[in-house]
Amino acid sequence: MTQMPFDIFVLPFTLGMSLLFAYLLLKYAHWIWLLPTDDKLRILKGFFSQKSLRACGEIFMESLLHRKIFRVDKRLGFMHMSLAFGWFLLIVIGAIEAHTYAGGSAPFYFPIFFRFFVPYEADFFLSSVYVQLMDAALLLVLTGVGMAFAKRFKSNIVGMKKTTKLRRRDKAVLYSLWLIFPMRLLAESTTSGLHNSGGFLTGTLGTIMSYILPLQYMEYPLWWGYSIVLCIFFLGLPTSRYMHIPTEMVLIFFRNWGIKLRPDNPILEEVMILSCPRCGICIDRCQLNTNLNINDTQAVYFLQRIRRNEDYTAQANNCLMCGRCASVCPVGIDLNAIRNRRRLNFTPKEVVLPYDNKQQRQAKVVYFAGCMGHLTPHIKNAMVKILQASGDDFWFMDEEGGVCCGRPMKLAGQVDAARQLMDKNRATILQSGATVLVTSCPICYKVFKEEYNLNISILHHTEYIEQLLKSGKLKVTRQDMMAVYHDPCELGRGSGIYEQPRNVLSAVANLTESSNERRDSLCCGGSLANLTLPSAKKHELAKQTMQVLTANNPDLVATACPLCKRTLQRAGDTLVMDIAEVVAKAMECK
Amino acid sequence: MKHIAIIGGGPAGIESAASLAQLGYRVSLIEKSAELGGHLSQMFTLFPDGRNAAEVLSELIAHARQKNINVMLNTEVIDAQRNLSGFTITLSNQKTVTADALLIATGFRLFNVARKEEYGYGIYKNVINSLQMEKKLRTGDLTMANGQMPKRVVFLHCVGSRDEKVGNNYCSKVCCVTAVKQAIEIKKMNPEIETFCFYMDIRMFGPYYEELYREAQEKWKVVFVRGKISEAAENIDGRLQIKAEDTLIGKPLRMQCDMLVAMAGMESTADAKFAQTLNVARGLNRFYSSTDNYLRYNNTNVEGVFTAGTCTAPMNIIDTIANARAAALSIHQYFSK
Amino acid sequence: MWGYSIAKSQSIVYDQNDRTIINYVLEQEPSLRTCMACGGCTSTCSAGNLVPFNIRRLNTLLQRGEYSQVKKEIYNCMLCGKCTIVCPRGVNIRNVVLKTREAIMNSEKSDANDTNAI
Amino acid sequence: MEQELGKNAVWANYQKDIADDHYYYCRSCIRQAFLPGSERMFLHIVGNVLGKDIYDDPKHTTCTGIAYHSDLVPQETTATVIARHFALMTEAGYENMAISCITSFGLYTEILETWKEHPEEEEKVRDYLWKATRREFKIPKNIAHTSDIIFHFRHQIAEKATRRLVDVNGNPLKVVDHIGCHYAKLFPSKGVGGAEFPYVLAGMVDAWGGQQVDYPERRHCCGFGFRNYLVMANRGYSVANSHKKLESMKPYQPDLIVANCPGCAMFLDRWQYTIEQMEGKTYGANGQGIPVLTYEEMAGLVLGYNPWDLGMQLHQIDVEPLLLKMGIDYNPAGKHELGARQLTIPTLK
Repeated sequence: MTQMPFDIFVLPFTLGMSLLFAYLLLKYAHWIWLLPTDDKLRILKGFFSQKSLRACGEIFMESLLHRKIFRVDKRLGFMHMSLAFGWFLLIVIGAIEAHTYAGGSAPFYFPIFFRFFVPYEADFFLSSVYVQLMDAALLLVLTGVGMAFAKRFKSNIVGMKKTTKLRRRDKAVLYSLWLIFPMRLLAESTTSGLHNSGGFLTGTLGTIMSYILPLQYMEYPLWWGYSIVLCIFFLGLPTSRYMHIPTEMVLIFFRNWGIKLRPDNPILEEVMILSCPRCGICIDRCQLNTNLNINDTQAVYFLQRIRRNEDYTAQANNCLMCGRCASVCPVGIDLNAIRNRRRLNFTPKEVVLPYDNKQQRQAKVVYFAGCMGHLTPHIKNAMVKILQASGDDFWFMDEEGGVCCGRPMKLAGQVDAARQLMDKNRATILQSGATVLVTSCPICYKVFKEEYNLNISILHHTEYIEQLLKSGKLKVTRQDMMAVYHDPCELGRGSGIYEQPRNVLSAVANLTESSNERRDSLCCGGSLANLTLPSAKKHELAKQTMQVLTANNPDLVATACPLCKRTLQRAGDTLVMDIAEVVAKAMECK
Repeated sequence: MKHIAIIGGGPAGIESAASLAQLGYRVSLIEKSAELGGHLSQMFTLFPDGRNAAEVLSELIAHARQKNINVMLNTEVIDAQRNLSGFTITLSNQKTVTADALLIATGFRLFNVARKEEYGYGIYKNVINSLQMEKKLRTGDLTMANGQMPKRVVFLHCVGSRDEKVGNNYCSKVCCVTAVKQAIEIKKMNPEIETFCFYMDIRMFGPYYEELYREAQEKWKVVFVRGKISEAAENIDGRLQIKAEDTLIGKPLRMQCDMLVAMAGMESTADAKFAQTLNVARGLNRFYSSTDNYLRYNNTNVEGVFTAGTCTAPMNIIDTIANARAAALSIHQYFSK
Repeated sequence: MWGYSIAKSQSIVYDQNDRTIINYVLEQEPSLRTCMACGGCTSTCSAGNLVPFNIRRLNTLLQRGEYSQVKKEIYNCMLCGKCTIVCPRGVNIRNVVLKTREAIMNSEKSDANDTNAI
Repeated sequence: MEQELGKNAVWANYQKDIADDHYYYCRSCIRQAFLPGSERMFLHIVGNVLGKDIYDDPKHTTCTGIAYHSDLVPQETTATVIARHFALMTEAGYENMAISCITSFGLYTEILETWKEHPEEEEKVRDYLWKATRREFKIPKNIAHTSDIIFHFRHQIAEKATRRLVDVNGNPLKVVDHIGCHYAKLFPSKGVGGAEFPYVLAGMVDAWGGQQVDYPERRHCCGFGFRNYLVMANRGYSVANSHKKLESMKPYQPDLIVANCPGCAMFLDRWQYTIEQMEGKTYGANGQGIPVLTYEEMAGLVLGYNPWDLGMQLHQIDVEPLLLKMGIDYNPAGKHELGARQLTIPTLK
């Protein structure tokens, strides 16, 4: 190549692209700069390690192929994949094609406008293959654009009941994105039509167009248009939702390097908020939407409000924190944690909570029923029976009531006061000299595990009972009843305990399945995390969840959370029991 | 054809007359005022569903428009004698009627709120009783004595009921729900008016009464304060200053209001001369008593004398109508023996 | 000089009480209006088991605009939510506590602003 | 107008029998100690102006009311002391009691009502009295508070009056009354007009040309309350009650307070000074305080007596602005003279 290919229409693209790159570089640098020192060290350590490689792999699988979205819905997955991966292919193959042609160096706009600068059937290594590959990639992208376009008007085409709502600025960027590829198609087809070149798509279209259209007058404006549309998209990107594309990659790296959401680190939260692509998958997962028709509080809207500096108090509070959205979020945003962080703390720091645990004893196993456990004496009594049968040296720590575990306080945003409660309980537990802490309440369980730093074994009672059964310390007789298991949010999605309860339940009853299990299980509605939902609405949720659970007419709905039990047993006629109760009953029949 | 004289043309008298006529009896319905209806004719709407009282009354009266019923208006029973053939009743128009049985349906007297002097009824113009409030609602005129709209209306439950000091130890049953109903009606007419109910206990005994109470709190923002008002006094602006204990807090409470509605209780009418002549038995609450509260509620100690409605105990309209029909059936059973 | 002073009234003077806090709470959590003071909340209360904390009474005080005791004791709540679960009228008592804390915080902020303005 | 009819209806329910003549006079501890002019004026009006027979017995003692209401003596002791008074009355040949103190009046009534319900108590007390003093008694035929007697003769007094309760322009003075808790709250039927809307003082005001003013705390306690004043720790509560009443009557701008009970007259008068000293709060026109008169002083004024002969110079709140307002021709210099004797003039340190 002797002369650098140039035409003035490449300027809008070049300008937009350069500004975007500059902006992103500054943004990335700023984020890293603001990270706490230990997180900076994590980056240093992780940068040249396998962690970065794993991050690249994840970016390929999630950002390009959108594996997680595929899991939610294949059509929706294909739409996202075709857009992202198709565009990626266009860039990569285009770059290889252009650099092969140019034999090395070429300006960075050259691959983008390659067909304009090389309109004829060029003859270089694999040139005819590149032409067909590029057309194939373009077709892939265009399919995605077509689906996205259709989704705007009829969202169930891609398997979604509801799609996100947009602002005017978002629409401008969205339309520019949609226009990029049709513009490219038209521009390349026009050039191909004029020069009798092009692949199966652009060539054919170009030939057809050449019969009916004055292509010589259209070619130049179309390439201009292509460049301008690209420019608008790049300039609009940082303030639009498409910022998620460059941010999500940062998030994936951060996550792989081990950077976690912490109270003193608002950067990761910002990265997470910007990473939300507003795919809207969370909307249909949310029972507030599907069961109660409340559709302004879902994660996507909540994050959007934060991003737009709108008042989000109501949205922060009106959430069950069941985690159903987070469990399918393709970007893996820690939605509950963000929601919790954004709840306001109305309890002054200087408030000193005046109470303390009344008793202190020594024991190997400490049992903590929790506040909710005291609302369900059957569970409490069953556990005492099981603990007695186990032969373990145990102490029922809150037998006479005690200090709350602190999680409800934390969920309500009152973090300093919550810390005080945790400290009180922590001291009591440590002083007891116990090696095992058993709790009946998954709400307590999660906070004991995540916030107490106890360094002893912390077990939910289903885990504990499973151990007793395995070790033969506990003998049970299988009951002749068909039981369906309800995964409590805090135990299942919240703490990843799916199998132990099922193992225990299978030993004492005939376990049957329900349509919503494990990761997909429904919230009972009793959630303490929702601060504002009226009790009548909670009851409505409970009834619908109960209907799903009892679809196959089981004899028993078994759960592993006092709050779920309490909520569900008022929402239907089927017997609702905690697994501990079933086990205690199975012990009696011996 | 047996002849039954019914004393009192309120809902109990009207409905028992209609039922007796249907059962084939000749009935004289004796009413001292110029119209049938008793207290019901002064009511606006009925709890718990807000049914128009006038509609209910006109249907009752239409039901009683039968050829065997002789309605005697402006006629008071002066005295009654029991003899071998039945009863001879002396009327205020110098006439006498004879009857084979006597049904007393004289209803209740509204407690005179002036007896609770501390509320200043009859002294302060904006202290009114519940029937006066009913009239205000009926005419749609909620204004105070000075023609202005009240900003705050306070209802005081249990005036003349559950009060040993006035000799009424019993609960008048309907006042709680009436206060709730009136408070709601006020809010419907003018949502700007604040309404408070001062109560000792909230006694929502009937179906949908509790729901009405909740609706009053939730939808109409009626505020309920547990504690009986001890006194009302007028201040220099002509507003009423009331004192009570907020017993749920355990502190005295002072408040100003523009109108105080005393939920007057029901008192017995069993002190009538004819009843004394006939020696009809009365209970400790001074209402007529039954020979058996469960099996013969409408029978009195005097053979051939029956009772119906609120002359036996405080009752709402629903129970009064049912009780009137029961009385008719009791009389029928008496003659069918 | 006297050895005594004019004793402060123990009465709730309803019309003198500022209703800003309670109006905010009722606006945010209207279910509070339906409280019938059964005391179920207080009897189940985890905090009331340990310290003097009568949430039913505090809610009644709040509704009369009597804030001093509320301001002192409202932070004793552990927000465990049992009260809300047992409430027969479905009052979201937990949110009442939160909204009360919020309203108190706001009122103290605006008091501070007023003082600064002076 | 309608409102007044309403009150009259209430008063009509509380008519009280008051004897027309031959009274046995029971003195009041507080009245004779702090308001001696009033006591003297009452005896003068009844005995000399109205020409009735009234006997002021030197053997008479306290009724023990102050000690009784401070939980210092039991009811039996009080009943026996009162029984002795009945015996004195019987011995003196009288049947009608004229009691000068609200608390005594309440106690006499209380004891008589107790005996009505529990005759065995009366028997016991008769026994005690006999053992202690060898005296016997008859139950009085009629018991009246001294204000009842003035009320009874209010129209005769009005006929003899040289002044009326009006200002120099003839406008009626605004008068708030204070009845005293022990007058009718214990037994509403024993008070003229009952407990809620007592008429005993209001009737005098009506008859003598003044305008009676109702106000929200009209029925409230003056604050004396025995234990509340007598125990230092409770005294703040005592003054708070007067404060509450004064605050409540303030907007009506009353020209004077007329009190039924000697204790009330004293506390409503003295506490105004205390409140001023404690909180700088003053009442009445120009902050001069609201004069507190006994009904005897009020009667004495309308009958034309010299305010200083009525003992009005002993008040905490200066009555001279009121005298000026009423256009009473009095001698300012005579304020500190009692006959030939010069009274000590109080000075502020």
